[in-house]
Amino acid sequence: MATRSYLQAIGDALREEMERDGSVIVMGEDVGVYGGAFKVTEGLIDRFGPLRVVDTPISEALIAGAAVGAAVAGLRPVVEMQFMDFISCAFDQIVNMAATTRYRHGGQFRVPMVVRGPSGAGIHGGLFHSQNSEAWFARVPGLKVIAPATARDAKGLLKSAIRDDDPVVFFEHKRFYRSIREELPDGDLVIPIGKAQIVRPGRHLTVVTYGGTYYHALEAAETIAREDKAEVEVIDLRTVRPIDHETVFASVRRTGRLLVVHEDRQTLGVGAEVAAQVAEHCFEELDAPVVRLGMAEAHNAYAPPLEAWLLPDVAKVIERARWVLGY
Amino acid sequence: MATRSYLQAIGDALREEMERDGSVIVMGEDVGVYGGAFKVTEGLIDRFGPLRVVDTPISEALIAGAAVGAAVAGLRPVVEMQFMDFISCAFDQIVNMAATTRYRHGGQFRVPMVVRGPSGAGIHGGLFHSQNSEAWFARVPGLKVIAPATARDAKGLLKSAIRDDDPVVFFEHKRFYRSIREELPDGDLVIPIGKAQIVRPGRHLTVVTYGGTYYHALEAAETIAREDKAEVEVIDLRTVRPIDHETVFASVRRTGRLLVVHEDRQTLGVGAEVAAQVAEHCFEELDAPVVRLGMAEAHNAYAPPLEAWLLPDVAKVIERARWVLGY
Amino acid sequence: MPRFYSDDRSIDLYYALKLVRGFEDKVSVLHRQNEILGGVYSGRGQEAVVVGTAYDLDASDWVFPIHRDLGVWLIRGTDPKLLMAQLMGRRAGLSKGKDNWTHAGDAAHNVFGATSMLGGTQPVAAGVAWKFKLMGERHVTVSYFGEGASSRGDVHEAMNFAGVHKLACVFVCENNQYAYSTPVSLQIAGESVARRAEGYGFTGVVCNGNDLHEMLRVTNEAVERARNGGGPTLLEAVTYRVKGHSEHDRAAYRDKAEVAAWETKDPVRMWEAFLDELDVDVAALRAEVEARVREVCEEASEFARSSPFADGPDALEDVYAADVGRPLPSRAERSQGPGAAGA
Amino acid sequence: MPRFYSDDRSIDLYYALKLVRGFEDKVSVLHRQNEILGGVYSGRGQEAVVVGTAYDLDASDWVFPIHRDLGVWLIRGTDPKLLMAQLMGRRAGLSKGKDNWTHAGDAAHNVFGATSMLGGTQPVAAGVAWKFKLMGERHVTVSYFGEGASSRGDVHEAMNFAGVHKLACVFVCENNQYAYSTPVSLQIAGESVARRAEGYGFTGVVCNGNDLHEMLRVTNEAVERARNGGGPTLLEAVTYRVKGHSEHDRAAYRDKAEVAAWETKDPVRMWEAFLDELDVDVAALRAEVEARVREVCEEASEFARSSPFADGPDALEDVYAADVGRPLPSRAERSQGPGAAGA
Ligand SMILES: Cc1ncc(C[n+]2csc(CCOP(=O)(O)OP(=O)(O)O)c2C)c(N)n1
Ligand SMILES: Cc1ncc(C[n+]2csc(CCOP(=O)(O)OP(=O)(O)O)c2C)c(N)n1
Ligand SMILES: [Mg+2]
Ligand SMILES: [Mg+2]
Repeated sequence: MATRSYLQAIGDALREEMERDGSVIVMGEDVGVYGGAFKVTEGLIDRFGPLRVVDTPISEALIAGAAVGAAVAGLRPVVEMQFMDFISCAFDQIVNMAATTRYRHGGQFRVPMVVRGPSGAGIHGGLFHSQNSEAWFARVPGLKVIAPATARDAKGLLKSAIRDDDPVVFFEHKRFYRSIREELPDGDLVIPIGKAQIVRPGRHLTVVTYGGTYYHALEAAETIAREDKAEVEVIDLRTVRPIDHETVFASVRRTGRLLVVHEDRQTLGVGAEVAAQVAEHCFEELDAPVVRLGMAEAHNAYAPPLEAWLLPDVAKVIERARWVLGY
Repeated sequence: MATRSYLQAIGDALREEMERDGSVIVMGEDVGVYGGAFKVTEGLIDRFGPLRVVDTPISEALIAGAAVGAAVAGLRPVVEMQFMDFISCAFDQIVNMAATTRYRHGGQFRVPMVVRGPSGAGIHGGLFHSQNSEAWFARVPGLKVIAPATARDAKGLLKSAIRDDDPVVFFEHKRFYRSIREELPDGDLVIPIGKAQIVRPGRHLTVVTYGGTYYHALEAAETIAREDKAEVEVIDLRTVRPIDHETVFASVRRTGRLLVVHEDRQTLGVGAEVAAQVAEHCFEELDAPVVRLGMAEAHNAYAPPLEAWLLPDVAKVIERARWVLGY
Repeated sequence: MPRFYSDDRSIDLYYALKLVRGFEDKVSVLHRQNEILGGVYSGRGQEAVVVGTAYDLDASDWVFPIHRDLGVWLIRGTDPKLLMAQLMGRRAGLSKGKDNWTHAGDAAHNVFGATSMLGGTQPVAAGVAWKFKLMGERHVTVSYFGEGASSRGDVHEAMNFAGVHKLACVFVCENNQYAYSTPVSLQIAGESVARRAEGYGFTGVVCNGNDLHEMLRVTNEAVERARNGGGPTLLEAVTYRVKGHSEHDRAAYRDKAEVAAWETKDPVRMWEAFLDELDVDVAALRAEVEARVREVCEEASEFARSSPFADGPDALEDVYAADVGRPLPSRAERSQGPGAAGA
Repeated sequence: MPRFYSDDRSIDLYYALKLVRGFEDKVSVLHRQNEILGGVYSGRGQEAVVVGTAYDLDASDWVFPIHRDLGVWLIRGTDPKLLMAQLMGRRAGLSKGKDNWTHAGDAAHNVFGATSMLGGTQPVAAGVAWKFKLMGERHVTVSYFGEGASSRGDVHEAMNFAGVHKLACVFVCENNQYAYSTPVSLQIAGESVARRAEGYGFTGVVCNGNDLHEMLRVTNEAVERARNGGGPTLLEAVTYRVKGHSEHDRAAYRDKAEVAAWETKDPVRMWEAFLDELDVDVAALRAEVEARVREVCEEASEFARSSPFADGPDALEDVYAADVGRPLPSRAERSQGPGAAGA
């Protein structure tokens, strides 16, 4: 056991996988000598050299496209977007090139690649250093999309992503990099893609969340347990494509109530799919309307009062949860 | 009155708006001398010259970005993606540049631009000439997104889009270009953005649709009226951002049942938002689960049996509708 | 590359040219007969580019052809039957019917298929070349794009990266004077696309894309340089798109005189003239080769035509390596049983 | 451009250099004191580039500065108070608190703000220049990007388009040797970014970005050419990023000798040496100018500091021109009343 931050856990996953498998390489802007803008890849270039840890020009389309090439040629590239916001510049290469290569080649090629990087708001990053972009990719067949909230999940899921034979987009939350520290077991830690986790059991309300609002949801559940004597079950999706609907359904069938919370905007966010599926599949069991909480319908404004107003927080989760509980 | 095809209606809207307002320009690949890959812009260059009808290099990011520039400088550019699939190459310019310009400038600039082009499946176009990409944009604040299914709406909504001071993404359905013909009134035809339309009234089930599945829904309603003696209300969203939820709610509150149908894939398609909203806002009034029908979770496969299997069709709409009616 | 027809290189190359032309012409015919439903983009007149750039490559080199480069598959050794099955969208095709054109490659021959998004494979080629560099392999990538696609950002990003790292990339720009209806004068302003190579720190060569000798020579120089660590080369093959952009396009935007002038530069006839100088009986050879090509094409179309389409539910195959990510069946679907619907 | 300080051009330019430096240094201090929360990217050492390229422009020309070009706002005439309010995220700032850095422009002075996505404004500048062309206006655009951003596809697409149509665009590449930690040797392989201009059919000029005389001269030549229909120019201003990428970056990846060598080329000191040759009492002028600049900066910080932030719900303002697209309040929200939540 060792205490590792969310950031260190990600760095550990990269280093361990690179040691385990010589075909794993890392590419991105400033990932080499500098160790990445957030220092996730620090030290890798010293250990694995500049052919496996590649400092690229500022060329996101090239980075993603080269990852496809390296992958079909037999490597397992893990490429970094310096901020996940810039994934918009690699959009075509990810949704059209990476996601379709296997399909359109009738299975002849596999595309084991990972696109990872810091996403999420709450650090006064403004419009272009705060985005939650997972829903754009969560609707694309051929991709897998992960958004871990704990150091353990970050490590275990990144390892699975690297070993996976399909392209994976991996959204780290930059607010957690240094603020989250956990005891992690020694040895290989692998967590399967596509499985949600019940992180707090409860009987009265299901709260489904992932990524940036994970701790808000847990804290809200804690407060509600104390103050309302109601037991909130909190489910962390962890993977947002494919979504583990069965785990959500089983929970809602027990609790009869659902609140979906994410940091991303509500409209066509991942919660829309969760809510729509539950509305269809748990119709008879629902005792209250399915409610969502996400960021308000604007861009990620900078000024602290604006940002705070836009984003979900513990108080907002509690308010919505109480409404559903009281319905 | 004159009989115009869906394609001609769009061409008419462009020509009439260009005549009305000297600041309207058209840009895109092969839109000038050739008149566009589908001939939507045919004749415009003869009338308005190459400074207002601009043949561009194959540079989608440039096309979208230049539209932003032309717009903030005072023009009203209407740019064509030769196929809407290629909008992925302009993704960053649309979702980050166009959509945020007003917001991040504190309202100092307006961005009156339209990105339009042929989208949709059913013509054996395969993976990259069949995509329905509206949901990617329908989740972006700052954008308006339109997907008309009739010649009348195509004309009237394109005119509104051109006169609108915000960036609009306008998805035409290529299957309708020459197959749909309607009598259109003479004179200016302007249809407001953001209003859904009840295109067939009914009491027993609400079917919400737009774009490529519009006629499937109507035909299914017809069949059900005949064979099942049930009255299906069909609502055409027409605009998918903002979605006119109030019209949908009012209908579902009457019918107690909802089926959402679109040609786009189901997962995180526009229907997910419609279903989630109805599940929240019409909870007490719903007599059956909210059900969706969209394309299956794969890419737009080419071979006719594959394409037919993937896409919604009249029979599938009828099947789903009967299930909801019989619940 | 395997010899196709003859141990005599000049004759074998002639066969290669004629095979590409014959196969593409057959495809045009089948398209007119509605046996091929998607778009067909004939490379007629550009055969010397695809033959010249692909013929002398090693089997372990990788190629990245695009929509007008059907010939590249043939030269690499893809079975014409499989290629035709692909074009007809059959299950036996390279994409199992998922797409019907060049969006499927042929892994057995290191052919990577493009998306439709022009220019998109240049970064992929750079990525494959990175693997060669990392592994110390002396292979090269040959990736194609039109002068129209040269305007895409992806092409720039890939060339710059390849230049910085001296990757073993040969970039082949097929400058056939038009991108759909857009003439080269509205596409680029610098005199040539090749000139851009200097800006990326490597060599750009403008060459006669209708002259197979020249195409073979410049390609072999570029490949040699790339194999030996000398970095990328940008070959701009100046040629002409003899037909319209696709079978639907009559290309009325072109000047008749221009078309006529280029007709005199036909690459196949130029090679025949060369064979004639070598005292080959060209008329006899032509007849023989055309017969053989016809046979190959007939065989291919027969095979494809009689091949079945995939079944509807096969549409969900190969979305993922393993079978995760399948959509949940909806309640409506489940209660209708398995036959219900694809969606 | 308005004179800032003196009718004597040499002295006014000195003031301009000092104003830019003084303001940026003040911003760094405020950032260290946590009064500016976002990233701060000092242009120290690059003042001659922004002053030289912006000083002589007409009011109706448009400029497209990026993260290291705070000086461009000042030279265009943006009120330092508004600029500081912007940096502190206040409602009085150019974006009304929506962002705190260069993502807002200043419409009154034809300054267009960039997104963070490097290179993204080059197409926008081309679009503005298209409007000039269409309207027959003799204005120009001056758009900036780093040598790092030169690798982005958008830059390529924009330059090519501007070249084809001879648009009145002056592209300014600020080659300060680093893109974050990445040295120019890992960014580009051709000797210079300017060299790429030839591939787009226009002139590329490598110039000394620390020499204000030279920057003014090459800019004026480029602007003249653009105004007269001669098309774009790419100016590559060779300079040095004296500080780290942002205030957080100690730039340990750099060689000390390299930093020291560039320190001798400080653009402000070079201009002082020139004034000295003109027999100006530089010491006295410096004291006077620094006092004035300090005053401007203090005034600006005072104004900004005492300006209020926007209120939470203002976050929904300016998403659209009209107020459509507001999200539906959820049922939970409505029944909690208006104070409930932003989301
Ligand atoms: C990114 C993108 N934009 C537009 C198109 C539509 N399109 C297909 S082929 C073509 C012309 C291509 O011209 P060029 O690159 O010169 O190749 P050629 O067809 O002449 O061989 C166009 C515009 C596309 N496929 N991809
Ligand atoms: C598309 C994109 N990729 C990455 C970044 C992150 N980033 C911000 S500044 C920077 C370095 C820019 O270098 P350069 O263009 O040379 O400008 P400089 O900072 O040196 O002035 C990087 C990589 C970004 N803002 N946009
Ligand atoms: Mg061409
Ligand atoms: Mg730089």
